[in-house]
Amino acid sequence: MGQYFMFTILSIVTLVSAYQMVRVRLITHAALFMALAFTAVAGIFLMMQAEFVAAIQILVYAGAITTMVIFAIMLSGLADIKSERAKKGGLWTKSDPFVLVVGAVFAAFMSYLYVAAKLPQAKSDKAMASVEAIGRSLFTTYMIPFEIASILLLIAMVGAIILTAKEAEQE
Amino acid sequence: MTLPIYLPLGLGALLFGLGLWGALTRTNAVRILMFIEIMLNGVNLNLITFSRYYWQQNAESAARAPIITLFIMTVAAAEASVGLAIILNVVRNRGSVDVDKINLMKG
Amino acid sequence: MDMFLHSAWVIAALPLTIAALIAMFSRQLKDKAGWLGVAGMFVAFVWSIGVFFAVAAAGGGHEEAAAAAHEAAFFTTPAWHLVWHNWAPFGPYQIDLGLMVDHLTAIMLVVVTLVSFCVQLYSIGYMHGERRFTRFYAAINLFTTGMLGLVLADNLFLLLISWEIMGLCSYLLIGHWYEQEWPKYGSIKAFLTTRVGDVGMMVGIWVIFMVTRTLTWEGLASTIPELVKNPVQASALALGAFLIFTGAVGKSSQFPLHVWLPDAMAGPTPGSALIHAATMVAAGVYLVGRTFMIFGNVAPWVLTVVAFIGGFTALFAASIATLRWDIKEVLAFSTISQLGYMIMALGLGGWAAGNFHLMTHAFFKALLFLAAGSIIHAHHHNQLMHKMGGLRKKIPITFWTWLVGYLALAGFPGFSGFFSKDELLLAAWTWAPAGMNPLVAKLPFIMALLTAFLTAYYMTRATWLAFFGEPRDQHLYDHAHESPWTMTAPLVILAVPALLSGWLWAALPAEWFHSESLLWLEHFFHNPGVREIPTESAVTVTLMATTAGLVGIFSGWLLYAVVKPETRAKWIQAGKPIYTLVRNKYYIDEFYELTVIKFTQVASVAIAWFDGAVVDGAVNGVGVIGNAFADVSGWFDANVIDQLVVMWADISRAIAAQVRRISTGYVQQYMLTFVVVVVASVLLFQVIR
Amino acid sequence: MPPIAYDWTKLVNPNYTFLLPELIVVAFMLLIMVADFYVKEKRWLVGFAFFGVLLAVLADWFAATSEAIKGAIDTGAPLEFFGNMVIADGFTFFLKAVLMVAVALVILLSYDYVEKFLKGMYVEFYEVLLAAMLGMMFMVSSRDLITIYIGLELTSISSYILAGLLRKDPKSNEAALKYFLNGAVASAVLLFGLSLIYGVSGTTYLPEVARQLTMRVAESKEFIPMIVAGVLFMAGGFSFKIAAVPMHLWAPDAYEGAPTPVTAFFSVGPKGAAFGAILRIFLVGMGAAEFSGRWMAIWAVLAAASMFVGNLTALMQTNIKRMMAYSSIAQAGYILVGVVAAGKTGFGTSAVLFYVLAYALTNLGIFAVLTQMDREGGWVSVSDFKGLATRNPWYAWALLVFFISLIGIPPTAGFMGKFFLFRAAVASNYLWLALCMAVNSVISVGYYYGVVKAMFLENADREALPIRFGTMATVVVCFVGVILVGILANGFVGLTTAAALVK
Amino acid sequence: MFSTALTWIVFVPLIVAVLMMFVPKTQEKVLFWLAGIATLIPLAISLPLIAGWNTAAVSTDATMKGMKYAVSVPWIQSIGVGYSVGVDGFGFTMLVLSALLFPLAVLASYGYIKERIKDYLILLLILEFGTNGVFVSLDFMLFYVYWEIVLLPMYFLIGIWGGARREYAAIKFFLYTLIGSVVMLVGAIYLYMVTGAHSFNILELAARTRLLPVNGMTTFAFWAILVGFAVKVPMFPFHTWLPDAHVEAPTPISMLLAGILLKLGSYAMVRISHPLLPQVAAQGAWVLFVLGVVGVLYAAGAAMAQKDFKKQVAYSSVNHMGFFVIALAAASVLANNGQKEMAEVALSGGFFVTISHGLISPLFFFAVGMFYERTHTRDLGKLGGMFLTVPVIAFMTAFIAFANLGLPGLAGFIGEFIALTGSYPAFGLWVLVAGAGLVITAAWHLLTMRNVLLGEAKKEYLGLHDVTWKEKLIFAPLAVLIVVFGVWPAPILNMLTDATKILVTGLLAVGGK
Repeated sequence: MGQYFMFTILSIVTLVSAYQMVRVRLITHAALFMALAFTAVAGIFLMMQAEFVAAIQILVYAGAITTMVIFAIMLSGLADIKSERAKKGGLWTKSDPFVLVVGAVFAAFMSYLYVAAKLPQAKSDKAMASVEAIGRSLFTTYMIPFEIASILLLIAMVGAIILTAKEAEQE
Repeated sequence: MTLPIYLPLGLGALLFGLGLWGALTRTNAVRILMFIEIMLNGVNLNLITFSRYYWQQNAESAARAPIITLFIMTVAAAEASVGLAIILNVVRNRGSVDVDKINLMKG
Repeated sequence: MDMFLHSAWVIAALPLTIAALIAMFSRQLKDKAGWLGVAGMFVAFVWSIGVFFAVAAAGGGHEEAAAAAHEAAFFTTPAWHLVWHNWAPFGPYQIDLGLMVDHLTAIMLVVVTLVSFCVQLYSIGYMHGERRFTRFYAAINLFTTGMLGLVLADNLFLLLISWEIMGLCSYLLIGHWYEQEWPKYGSIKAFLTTRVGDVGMMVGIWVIFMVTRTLTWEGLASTIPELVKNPVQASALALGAFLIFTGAVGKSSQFPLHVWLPDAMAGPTPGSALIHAATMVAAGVYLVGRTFMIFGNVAPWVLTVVAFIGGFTALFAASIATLRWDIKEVLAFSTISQLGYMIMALGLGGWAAGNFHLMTHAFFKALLFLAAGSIIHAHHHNQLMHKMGGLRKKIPITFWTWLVGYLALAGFPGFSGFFSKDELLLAAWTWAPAGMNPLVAKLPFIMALLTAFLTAYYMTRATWLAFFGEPRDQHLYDHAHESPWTMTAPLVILAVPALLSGWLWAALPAEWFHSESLLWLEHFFHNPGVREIPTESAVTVTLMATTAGLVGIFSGWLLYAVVKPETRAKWIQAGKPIYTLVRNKYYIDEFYELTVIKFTQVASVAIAWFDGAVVDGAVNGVGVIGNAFADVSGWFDANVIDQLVVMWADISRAIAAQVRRISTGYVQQYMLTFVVVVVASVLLFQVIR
Repeated sequence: MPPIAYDWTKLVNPNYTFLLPELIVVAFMLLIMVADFYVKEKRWLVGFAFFGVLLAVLADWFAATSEAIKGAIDTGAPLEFFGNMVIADGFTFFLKAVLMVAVALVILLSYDYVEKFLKGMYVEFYEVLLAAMLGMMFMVSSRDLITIYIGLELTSISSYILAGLLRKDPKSNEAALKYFLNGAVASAVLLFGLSLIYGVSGTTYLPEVARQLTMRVAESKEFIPMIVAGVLFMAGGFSFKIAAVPMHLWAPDAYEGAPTPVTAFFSVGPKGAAFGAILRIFLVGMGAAEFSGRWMAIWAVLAAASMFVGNLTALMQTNIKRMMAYSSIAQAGYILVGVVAAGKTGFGTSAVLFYVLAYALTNLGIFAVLTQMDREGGWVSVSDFKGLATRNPWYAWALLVFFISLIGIPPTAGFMGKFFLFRAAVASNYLWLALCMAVNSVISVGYYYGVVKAMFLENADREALPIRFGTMATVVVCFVGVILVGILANGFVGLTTAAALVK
Repeated sequence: MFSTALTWIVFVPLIVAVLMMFVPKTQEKVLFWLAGIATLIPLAISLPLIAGWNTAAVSTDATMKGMKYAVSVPWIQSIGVGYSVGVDGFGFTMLVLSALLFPLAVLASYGYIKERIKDYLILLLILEFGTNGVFVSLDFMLFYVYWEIVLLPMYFLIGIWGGARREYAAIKFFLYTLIGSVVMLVGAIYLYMVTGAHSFNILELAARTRLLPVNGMTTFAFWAILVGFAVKVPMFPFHTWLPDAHVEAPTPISMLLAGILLKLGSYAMVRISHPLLPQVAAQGAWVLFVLGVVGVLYAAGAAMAQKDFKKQVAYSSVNHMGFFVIALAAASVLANNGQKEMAEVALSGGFFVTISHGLISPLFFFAVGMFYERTHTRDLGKLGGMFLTVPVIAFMTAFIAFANLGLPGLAGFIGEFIALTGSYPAFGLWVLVAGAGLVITAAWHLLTMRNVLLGEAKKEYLGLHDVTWKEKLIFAPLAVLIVVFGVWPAPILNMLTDATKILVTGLLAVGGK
């Protein structure tokens, strides 16, 4: 029962945050709601005994990405970027609650698939992989993707600099 | 776990769907970016759920889903940084992040 | 004499060479071209005489050989035969081309070369000063080559080639004065009308070839008697024979393809004399006679058709001739009529009679044409008889020679036409095919007899109007003058055979005088297998014919010499409908104009339109469909279809304009499309599994 | 917990001969970065990059022919290295070589452009380009979804950056943004599919995936809908990468806005790599008959749609760059025919490989000229081609050959490529697809015709293009390549046939 | 000794074309000389081949059975494509015709083409490369390559040097033929795959495909291939590109288009579509026959209604090629109902039609061109009285018109006569309908001659210069051949007999019986 309770709470937090992301006018608020959603998902990860993933989730998503987004918004100093005015007459104008409906429909559909597949109940209730096992795999089997990921990050960095640096040079 | 697998999977799908809808309806590029991250979270949730319920035969297989998730997060971060850089560039040149106004090319 | 026989090819080669020489050196030769042609043709004529005597010496009909091998085959072994073996392969069949001389050919050679010689001599005077003098001579010589090739040919293929070469020359000669409208029109009409027959003939040849796998006379004669035993083959052969006959119908100007000959008179008169009177038009008769191994062996209905078409044409054309005013036109219809005679004779099995008349007709009709030319020449190119009159004093030589031709044609006893016509009528009188109503079987005879009467009548009319009575156009009369000797000499030359050639086969005199030599030509013409004509009723027939001729002459004289023109006009008024009908040549030309020609014109215009609008459009169809929605009324608009570089573009652009609308430039719509399609296809695959 | 002793080498099974090309590329990336600080003439960096790629091509060849690897390929059991993350089979080597050559050509043709329009961005441009290439190389050389995914993302992110390199140009910004947003959504969709596949199979290693999926389906047919959904989501993600209809909408905008050499790269590089990945995933992971019939149908529909939409829309374009974008959408449709056929016959795979090679040579040749014509940065119209036959006859004739290669007229590489596609389609009973291709070849004449007409049938109203080494060299190489591959196809057919044994 | 001769005939023009690329374009004389030599060399090479034809060894190799001067070397072995070249009667006569017409076309271009001479000549040579290649190829892929090579030069030759609507005509030509050929490729590949022969060699392929059952797929393949050829022939209703192309093309190109390009289609039918699938061909023969007959009548009618001299002549091409189509249909019927000999007759006749048309139609177009060059009009309503203004040209025109309408004694007649001789047994009196086409053809020829040649000389055309030496030089060889083959067609027919025999007995007859 505890699991149900926990899951329900976390789910509600996640969904409400996501819904608020749609709704709120200020982007910064949306970013904060995003962090909240991420954190709630991290909670679910914890429930799944994926502590490592949960930790990374908090670090990378709730921490790094959210911070980055907010920084970017602040840095640009443009009013427009910070808030989003509701448009008149657009197809999507009054669609805020719709987001839940669409999400629900999609989820229902996927669930239908899962249920149709008659996914077997859990075969094992073993502990999830330890950080050590993850680390070991990461540096043996997954060495190549790991290295590529490093280059990916390098390029992301380079790219971000290239795309934004010009201004600095000139100023 | 006694929780039926359908619940976390459903939540994953719900997150994905929400993110998708948000990404498709919000016109602020930054917000779209954020919704994409939500979608990725849905995926991650799926992965971890499946792993948790089924794929724990040994350390190797148990580590698989977390590692995939790890990579996805890495990529997401990289994507976010590049994406934000692009958005900032657009803002600089056009003074707007409204994707509906970014419409020089069509047809 | 054998020397001539064994080099008989020279006869055909000579005019060909001359034609080529004239064509190549026309600028140098100028007027001398005529003399070159005359000289060449004289040599050819002499050569033909040599050949003729050689064949005659070898024994006319070659009875022995015929009796031995091909008794029922309508074929006589040629006296001379030159073959180009394996001339060309038709697929696996080696086609031999050859020249040969047998009795029929020998006679035709003499006739053709003589007439051609006379015509060429005559033309020196007649065509003097003409600016395309050399062209005329080249064409005449080429034509002579064609005609000689035709009679020398030993197979259907070479015959067809010669046949068409003659057609070409006929076209060229009719259109000699191509600056004027009538020659232009006449030449095309002639070529096309005969072409219609030729196509039938070609199909006939294909049928014959399909059945027999050979085209030579010898081959046909040896295979056909066997093949007709098979009913399928026999009916095919009958069809082939009929189709070949359509060629003859076209060339010999038989009903219903007779319309071209009157218009062929647009050409120079000597050309008409040679081509449209003496030789080419007779080629149809020759063709039927030559391929009698087909006609004679197949079902009798073919020959019956031949006979009736011939007989009908004879009567029909003669009736038209009675009301023509142009002297050449009278002669033209007379020619049609006489050719009908010959065709009828052949159809009735009077093979020898038909060919006999062919010969005599060649002489006297050429004579008449040349004489008419002389009249016209004398009369400043006036051809209309109601402006002539009393000319006998002005142009005596022409008058006397004309008179010979006239009497021969009218069948006046003793003249050549009298004898040949008698044979012909005899053949008609004795025709009684099994299973046919005797009255019907007498129809050809009746038609022939009526024709004999009409012939005599219209010739008398023409003669009277031209030579007797008072001059109707004094001015022309005053300036009339006798032609130069180059023109009168040929008249005299031709008058001799026109007068005498009948005596080569003078059946009644032969009986009276018990002279076998007066039946010489009959023996010479012997062709194994043809119907033996019983001679018992010869006297009766002769009497009837002679009476008919004399009555005709008399009534002609009566109407034009005695009766006043005013009275004639009244009578015409009384028989107005018939008069109008005949006067307008039974409206056959108009009928064709309205049906065949109009149809072709309309059809070709329709096709051209169809090609531009529909076929082009249909092949580019998608485009049309695309535009059809937009503008149904402009569907066939040439602009729509022509805008087709366009082709795909027109179409495709219409579609593409819609397709490109998806690319709105709105990034979220891109994403939306993407997602919708993915999700939709996921859904779809759940449904269809 | 005590540390567990393990033999790293045994677990990882490294092979540096195989990895040599990648290592060289990485080395040169770093070298360029460092050299930037020391080299005054920045143009030398282009030389470095070019040289590096060439060296990598050589290394690729060296690796492919090295004894152990080749021996294994010949026995039909190619070796895998680095924890089964990469595989040393013919497919890998061939596609890697093709992609590297393509990038080498892009470097060559970009030379002038970078100098003119991307002042001082040598390092950035070539660095990112090499990174994208690296990603592509891993995309095609792996049998693990993770490596493929990371490679894909490396390529994608590099591409976003490349698209936006003209920082001052709003169109370039817009291109980058559109590309990025679409790409991010697409990769999310792809990942969702991946998660489903993982859920059913518990692994990302494709042979294992195949085994597990077959087992699952054997257990219960009920799994099929889920698997199909996963497959479709993945297919959707990849069809974004190859710009197949209907996931193509970003492409024209991105192609138009991006710097021209980058467009050249887009039209060839990521696309080719994505095809490699598609083939690998679908053949190895889902090659079993129960699945192949399904995904063949999916790709067939996409192929036909891409051809028609691409070609028809291209008819309406006035900007040649945009037109070439639609053209490349259509070309992707053609290649997809090979992918469809690959589900049933090896002809399909070899046809795809051959066509990618032919297409790369052809398209880069065209873009070499386009790059030089691009005077304002981003807009090349038909009128720019007016009278090219009299101004620059060699370019004009070369372009003509490239166009007929794209249409598929002999004796060009494009024709042979199409021929193999036809063969594959017929062999897999997709005759209607072959006919669609035939019809589309003809439709495509419509828009190439406009250019050809301008070049040959209209009079010049401007001056000749100056002859530049980079452009000229690319055109010559592509021209010779197109003709040679067309005429001496035998050798290349041998290569593609050998490489078509996808394991 | 002759083994490489065919290859040289094909490649010499290409080699010279490449050389010419390096000659500066101002050197017009040099360029013309080079082009002239390049086109004369194939002719020169073909002369000893003609002389040695009867004694030349016949190949017995399976890939080139029955062919002479044949060579086969592997090319793309992996898909069973070889460089197989060789000729039988069909190919060789066409090859010689092509070798003969190209020098004449170059000559006709001299002084006529005034701009971009270098491009023009290079394209012309590439065109010869392609056409000659088609006629010697024994491998489908090789054939296809050459087939498509022909397409582009022709497009440019019309599109750059053509008349007012040249672009339209050129792209129309291009698209029609391209659609035809891509569909054809699909059909051929289907056959290749279904037989599993792993060979594109036409003879090897035919040995297998002819055993296939008649079903939807083989029927599709046959018509797919045939349509590709039918467009080129051009067979009704795929002919609409032809009048436009002809009208717009410059004279030398019209000559080549009519003389050679159309023959590619008829040759290909004889070489490829019918041998490959005789069983389908026999079944569909009536369709082909109907299209042929309709084409004959239809084109004759369409020609009659035209106002443009050149368009008339163009339609006459459709008309004449209709006879070939009829003959081919007849041959495939007859070969299967026990009348093989007649099938051979039909086929040899039909092919003779293509050869004679290849001699006649170029000259006709040339004649039209001569008038056009002088009067700058092709409008039949405006021309007239030419016999009085330019007598020699008028004579030449009349000659060629009579040859074209099928006057016996000239080459045009022989082919039609033999073809229909052979066709009659297959289709009976329906052939008469085609015969009606002969009359209409004759009619419009005569009417055209009346309009153009006869009548009073027109004032505006007085003082036109008559024929030039160049024109005589172009006219003479073809005219002589027209007469020679009209009188003595044996040289050509003998060359064709073996080939027709093989085709009929070995290929057209289903099951080889």
